[in-house]
Amino acid sequence: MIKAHQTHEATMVDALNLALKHALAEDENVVLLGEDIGTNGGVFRVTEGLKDIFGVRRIMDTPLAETIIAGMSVGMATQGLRPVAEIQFMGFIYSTVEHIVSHATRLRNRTRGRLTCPLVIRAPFGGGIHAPEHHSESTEAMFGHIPGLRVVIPSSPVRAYGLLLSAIRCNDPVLFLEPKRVYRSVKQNLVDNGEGLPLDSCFILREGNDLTLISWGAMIQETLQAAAALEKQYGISVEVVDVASIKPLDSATIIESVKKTGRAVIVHEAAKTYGPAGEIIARIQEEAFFHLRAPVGRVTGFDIPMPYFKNEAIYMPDIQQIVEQAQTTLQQGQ
Amino acid sequence: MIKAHQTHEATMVDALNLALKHALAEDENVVLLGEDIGTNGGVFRVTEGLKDIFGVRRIMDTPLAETIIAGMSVGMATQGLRPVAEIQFMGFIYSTVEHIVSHATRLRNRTRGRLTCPLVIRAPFGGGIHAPEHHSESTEAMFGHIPGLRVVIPSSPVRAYGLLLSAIRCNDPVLFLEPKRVYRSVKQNLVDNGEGLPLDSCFILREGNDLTLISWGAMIQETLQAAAALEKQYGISVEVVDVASIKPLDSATIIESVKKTGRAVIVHEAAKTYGPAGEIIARIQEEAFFHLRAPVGRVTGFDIPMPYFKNEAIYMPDIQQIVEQAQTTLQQGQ
Amino acid sequence: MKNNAQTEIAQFKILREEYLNAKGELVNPLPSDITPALLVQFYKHMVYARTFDQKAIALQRTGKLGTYPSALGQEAINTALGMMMKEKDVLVPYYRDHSTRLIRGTPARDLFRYWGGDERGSLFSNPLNVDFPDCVPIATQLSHAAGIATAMKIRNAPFATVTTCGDGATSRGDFYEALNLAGVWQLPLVAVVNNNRWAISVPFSKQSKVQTIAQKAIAAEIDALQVDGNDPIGLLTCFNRALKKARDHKGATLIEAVTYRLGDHTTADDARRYRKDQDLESAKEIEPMIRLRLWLTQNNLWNDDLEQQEIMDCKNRIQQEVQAYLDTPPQVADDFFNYVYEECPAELENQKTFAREKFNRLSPH
Amino acid sequence: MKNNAQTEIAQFKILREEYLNAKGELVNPLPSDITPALLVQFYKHMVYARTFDQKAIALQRTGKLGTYPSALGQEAINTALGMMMKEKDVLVPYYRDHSTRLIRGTPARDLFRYWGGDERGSLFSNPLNVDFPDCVPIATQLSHAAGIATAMKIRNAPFATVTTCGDGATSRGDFYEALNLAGVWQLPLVAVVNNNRWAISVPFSKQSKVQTIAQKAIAAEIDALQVDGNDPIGLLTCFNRALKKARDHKGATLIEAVTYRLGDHTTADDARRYRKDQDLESAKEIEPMIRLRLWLTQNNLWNDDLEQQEIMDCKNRIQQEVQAYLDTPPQVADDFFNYVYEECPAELENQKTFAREKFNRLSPH
Ligand SMILES: Cc1ncc(C[n+]2csc(CCOP(=O)(O)OP(=O)(O)O)c2C)c(N)n1
Ligand SMILES: Cc1ncc(C[n+]2csc(CCOP(=O)(O)OP(=O)(O)O)c2C)c(N)n1
Ligand SMILES: [Mg+2]
Ligand SMILES: [Mg+2]
Repeated sequence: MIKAHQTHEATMVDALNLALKHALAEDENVVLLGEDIGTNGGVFRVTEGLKDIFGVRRIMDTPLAETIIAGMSVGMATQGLRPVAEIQFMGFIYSTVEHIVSHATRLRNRTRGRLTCPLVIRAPFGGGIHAPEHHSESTEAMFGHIPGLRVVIPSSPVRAYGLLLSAIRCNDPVLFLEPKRVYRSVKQNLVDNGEGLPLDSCFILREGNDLTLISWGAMIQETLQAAAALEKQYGISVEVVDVASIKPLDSATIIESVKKTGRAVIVHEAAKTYGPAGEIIARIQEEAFFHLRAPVGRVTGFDIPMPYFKNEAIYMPDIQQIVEQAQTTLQQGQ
Repeated sequence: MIKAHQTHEATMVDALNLALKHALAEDENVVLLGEDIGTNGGVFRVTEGLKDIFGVRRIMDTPLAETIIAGMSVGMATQGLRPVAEIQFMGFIYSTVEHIVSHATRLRNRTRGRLTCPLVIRAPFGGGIHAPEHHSESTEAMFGHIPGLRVVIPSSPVRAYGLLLSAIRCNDPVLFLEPKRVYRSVKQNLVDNGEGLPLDSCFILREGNDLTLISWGAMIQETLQAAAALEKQYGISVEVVDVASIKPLDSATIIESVKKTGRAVIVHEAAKTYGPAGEIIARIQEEAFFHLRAPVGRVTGFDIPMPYFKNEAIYMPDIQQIVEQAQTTLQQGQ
Repeated sequence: MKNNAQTEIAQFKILREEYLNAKGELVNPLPSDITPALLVQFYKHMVYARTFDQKAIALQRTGKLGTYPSALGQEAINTALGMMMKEKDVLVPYYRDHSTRLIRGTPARDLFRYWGGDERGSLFSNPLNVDFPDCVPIATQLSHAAGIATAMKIRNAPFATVTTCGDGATSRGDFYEALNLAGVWQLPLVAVVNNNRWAISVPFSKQSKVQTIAQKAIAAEIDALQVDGNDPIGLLTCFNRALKKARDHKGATLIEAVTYRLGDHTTADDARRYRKDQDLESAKEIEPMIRLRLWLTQNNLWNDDLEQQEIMDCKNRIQQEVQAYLDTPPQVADDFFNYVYEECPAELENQKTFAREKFNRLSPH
Repeated sequence: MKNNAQTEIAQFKILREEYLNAKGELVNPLPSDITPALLVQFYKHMVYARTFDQKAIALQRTGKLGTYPSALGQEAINTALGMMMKEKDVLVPYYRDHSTRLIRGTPARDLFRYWGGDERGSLFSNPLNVDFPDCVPIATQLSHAAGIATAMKIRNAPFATVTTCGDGATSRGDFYEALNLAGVWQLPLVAVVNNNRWAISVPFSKQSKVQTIAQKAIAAEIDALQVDGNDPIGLLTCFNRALKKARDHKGATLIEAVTYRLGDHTTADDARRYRKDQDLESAKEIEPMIRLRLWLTQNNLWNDDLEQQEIMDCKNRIQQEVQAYLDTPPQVADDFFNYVYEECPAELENQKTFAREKFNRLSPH
């Protein structure tokens, strides 16, 4: 009997909730832990209702202590569980860095495969929701540098569902960053069919020939709109790549696109210096140098702490910045 | 009366010790804290003898707790002290990341200048001394991404002396990473004259016209030797830039050099992906794209945890790798 | 359960101090240094704090303020602290200490600015104030406070460092590392826990198995005490004693003040999702303002007229602060770049120039 | 110091358990489950552990091993733990637990490999063993252990998780966060502190003001006990009781075992820089092997012949292990890439290819 899968008009929050529910149902080793994720369903409601279905042994409200949330996840993961830990905001992830750098990502290598660490750390990230200080971080670059870690960032409900399922099933530690700015602002038709998406692929969201725009997470919204504007207003054919997996980085897809277009602009919300764009640029010029007709452009956050919310717009890269940088990049090396 | 300054045949450990002694003597607000830095003089003896001169109120053996070493340094710094904290090895710095990212680097901005945070965190870093796991980290890129932080790395005794003095006098938080592989292997004539070196400049260690080699820290040794070999064996004229201040990054000096040579190779011990080279490459191609005759090359560590010491040589970039990459870069785009 | 091979080598006890109970009755005699005038003053501070609180919530509801954490029901702790601290003591607060900060001279307009998303709220109108701004990453302030107390110790300064946190914060490593340091270095530190029983949706029974938060100080061998966090007299007395001890460099104190969070965690929270109505209702009966007013009234120190007058007065003062807040001129682009470092480095200077244009585009003046 | 307004609301005491004193005398009767045969076994394990230790130091001195932390004088703690743990209990050790690991079936060759800079030392020859490898970042293992204990709790598994750390480690946040979790979740955890009085050069009096490390458990409301860390009988008894309690899911225990680090911190350290000779000399008199041998000898369970024979036997066994260690074939380049992820991603595959060539160049076989 073929089970018909339910279709949902889903926000990213819905999609994540469905993915968690699916993963919890399909594998009893999946457990969730974090602050306020049980009775309260998470401050963004991503885990809403799960405690009622799966019980307090699998949906664990932890004490307010991120270090041990990460550390105990490492311990649990080595015993065959698949912990999915929520860090309430990425701004509170820093005290977990030691467990990520020194243990989660090294246990397999340290024991030559005897112990493994299949854990997922979920954290809402990025700005744009008018939250207090420390609630708007985008420091994925710091984590992209850690050998042994996967860093995954969905840009839409459908991708959130598939990528989270794959992250939970993956036997490597995964940092799963959720662009909270689009938690509820975008809806998509979602089939709850339990199908994962690959963790090692960029996704081409739009094809084009003149310029490649590369982005991920919430910035995909502005990037797509900038692409549409460039096409509409100036007749420029823009390809848009959603990086999705920051690490490992699928440079093949990016390189191929840039070889075709000869021009690229990278858009990210993270601060510029030593930000994620650097690596992507390094690879592009390493592998497609002689195809490049202009320097790869960057549209990024500034090298400043995120302004408090009244002025966060000054920080957030916007459509106009992307359009202008695209135009500059198109003019260079004519 | 002109005070004659003493000249020393100094290792980097000696130079750091002299700089600390000078800073402690010139400003009573300078205090040192860390594990084993007092009676024991630090596990590498950088603080040797200082407790006897300046007393336990200024040279503080702390409990074994890095988080509070960083956190209390933040507190002290806001009260007009100039704490210089030692983290025994960079591998144990991760639990301090929260205080660095969320507080040390933000207090000035958060209070619009009312509170400042003039602290230095010193940590020996890098591999090559046959130490146990976690004693060979090179994760400066993670810190280079943090707005408000300075990241400084000396490559020689003379530079260690001058840069540390400036770091202590600086009113910004500074992460001062000491390449322990060259702690004792290089000696230089050092004048203990209290003169600082600029924290916002790269240093040209060798001039040349065909190729720019860019590096910092201990890797400067291999880089200089590779430069000499390239010149001697192949008649290639190599310029060597010691980045010294990873952040803020003096790209002007780098760009100028690359505009002259048209070719560059970056050498660092840190893992490759999202490593420091990315940002340098991004800036080179942004500002000198049409001067570049070949892609900027990278000679770096692999994207793996540092192998245990028996095999650390497989990880550490060596002279031959630099020479080979230089040759490749010189051949490209001929 | 002790067997014969075991000998007792250390023992500890935790005390709780109480004066004014929920019915406004003194269960222990009024300490001589707590004058009636002081308690009238206390009450007035709480009226002001609650007026501020209500206004902040109202501003948030009308889109004029961001997420705001109400201190409803917890005003006594903050007020007592504000009243007992001296100017040169340093406060390292968390985000629910409005009353302490108001009493220490930070005007309400600054607090509104802060919660309105403007960094200048932490600049503080009083430039001599070296208090820390509110701390968002839970418990990290305890480490900063330990550092400030260390500075006082190094300089032999006769001041105290005061830090506060919630009950949830006592689960984090920073809390213990700071207490441990305060113990071994005998730091002039007073750490106050606002045990309002909830950390967002998590009741304290899920944070820790301890009977009291005060006993966590035993792990650091520092003095500790539990006090009724709704009892103004107990709070004034305990804080005063601990502050004096700190200023004399006679050691640190942990004070657990047990109260109840009558409001939502913040304006972004809905406590009805996780909290029983009846828990809330019974907590309302023990809140601090009712009991102090009862006592003051019974002692002819307060009456309905004074109450009306005080409320009116506070509303007026707060209204002026609101106006000053709303009249705050906007920041300029440079403000976001000029304080990242002491001097703006070259790479940031370029970005600043770019940001100026963007700022003009976004909000042309 | 209690004033009249204070009432006692909680009290705690710390006990210390002792049987065999430094003179080899029983100060309390031998518990019925500690048989003479068990104590002979205990002694033999310590001989083996010390033989291993001496050999490791010798190998380090001749350049055949890296930095190595001797457990000299602290063998009783590790041995008792190894003897009382069951196979399916999980050990989350720190770097000074050689004897525990040897008893649990990790052959000395693996330990030599690990300290010789070869990752395969933590692969463990016994593939069923899910014990953690040695933990270098101080105190982080306690959090891992809490997670493993949580897994046991979720599955209702009748096993205990055992973790160890030094006295210095009890200053770190991880230590407290883990104990707090163990308390509130009633985890099947036994945490053992090897209080050898030093953290490299820092004496415990500079780590904390506490009278006992055991009292730190009060902050988590879990059971705790201090035991003489050189008393084999006390250690066996306390560990056994705590392990049973954990396996029954009746709660966690913190055990402070007080001993003394007779050697340098590691072979890279020189304790004479910071430690008085006379402290060391008096500590030598209380170390565990002397006292157990005295008792065994007095009870005709041991004699010089057996001693010689055992030492010889251990030396031979260790020599074989050394040989196996020295004969370990080198790793290949792929080994450093194949375990970073479950499958080597494309970007790493390229680096692996490059590394193979480099490896051949560096060490052509
Ligand atoms: C490190 C960190 N983790 C999580 C949060 C999100 N958060 C904000 S307040 C809060 C609960 C704090 O509870 P408590 O310490 O009891 O203080 P209260 O708010 O009840 O006064 C949480 C989890 C944070 N601010 N910092
Ligand atoms: C987080 C961290 N900080 C610093 C170190 C360096 N270090 C190694 S051992 C040690 C002292 C540990 O003392 P203790 O916990 O008492 O254990 P012992 O070595 O005495 O058995 C230090 C500081 C480390 N390994 N990890
Ligand atoms: Mg609370
Ligand atoms: Mg020790």
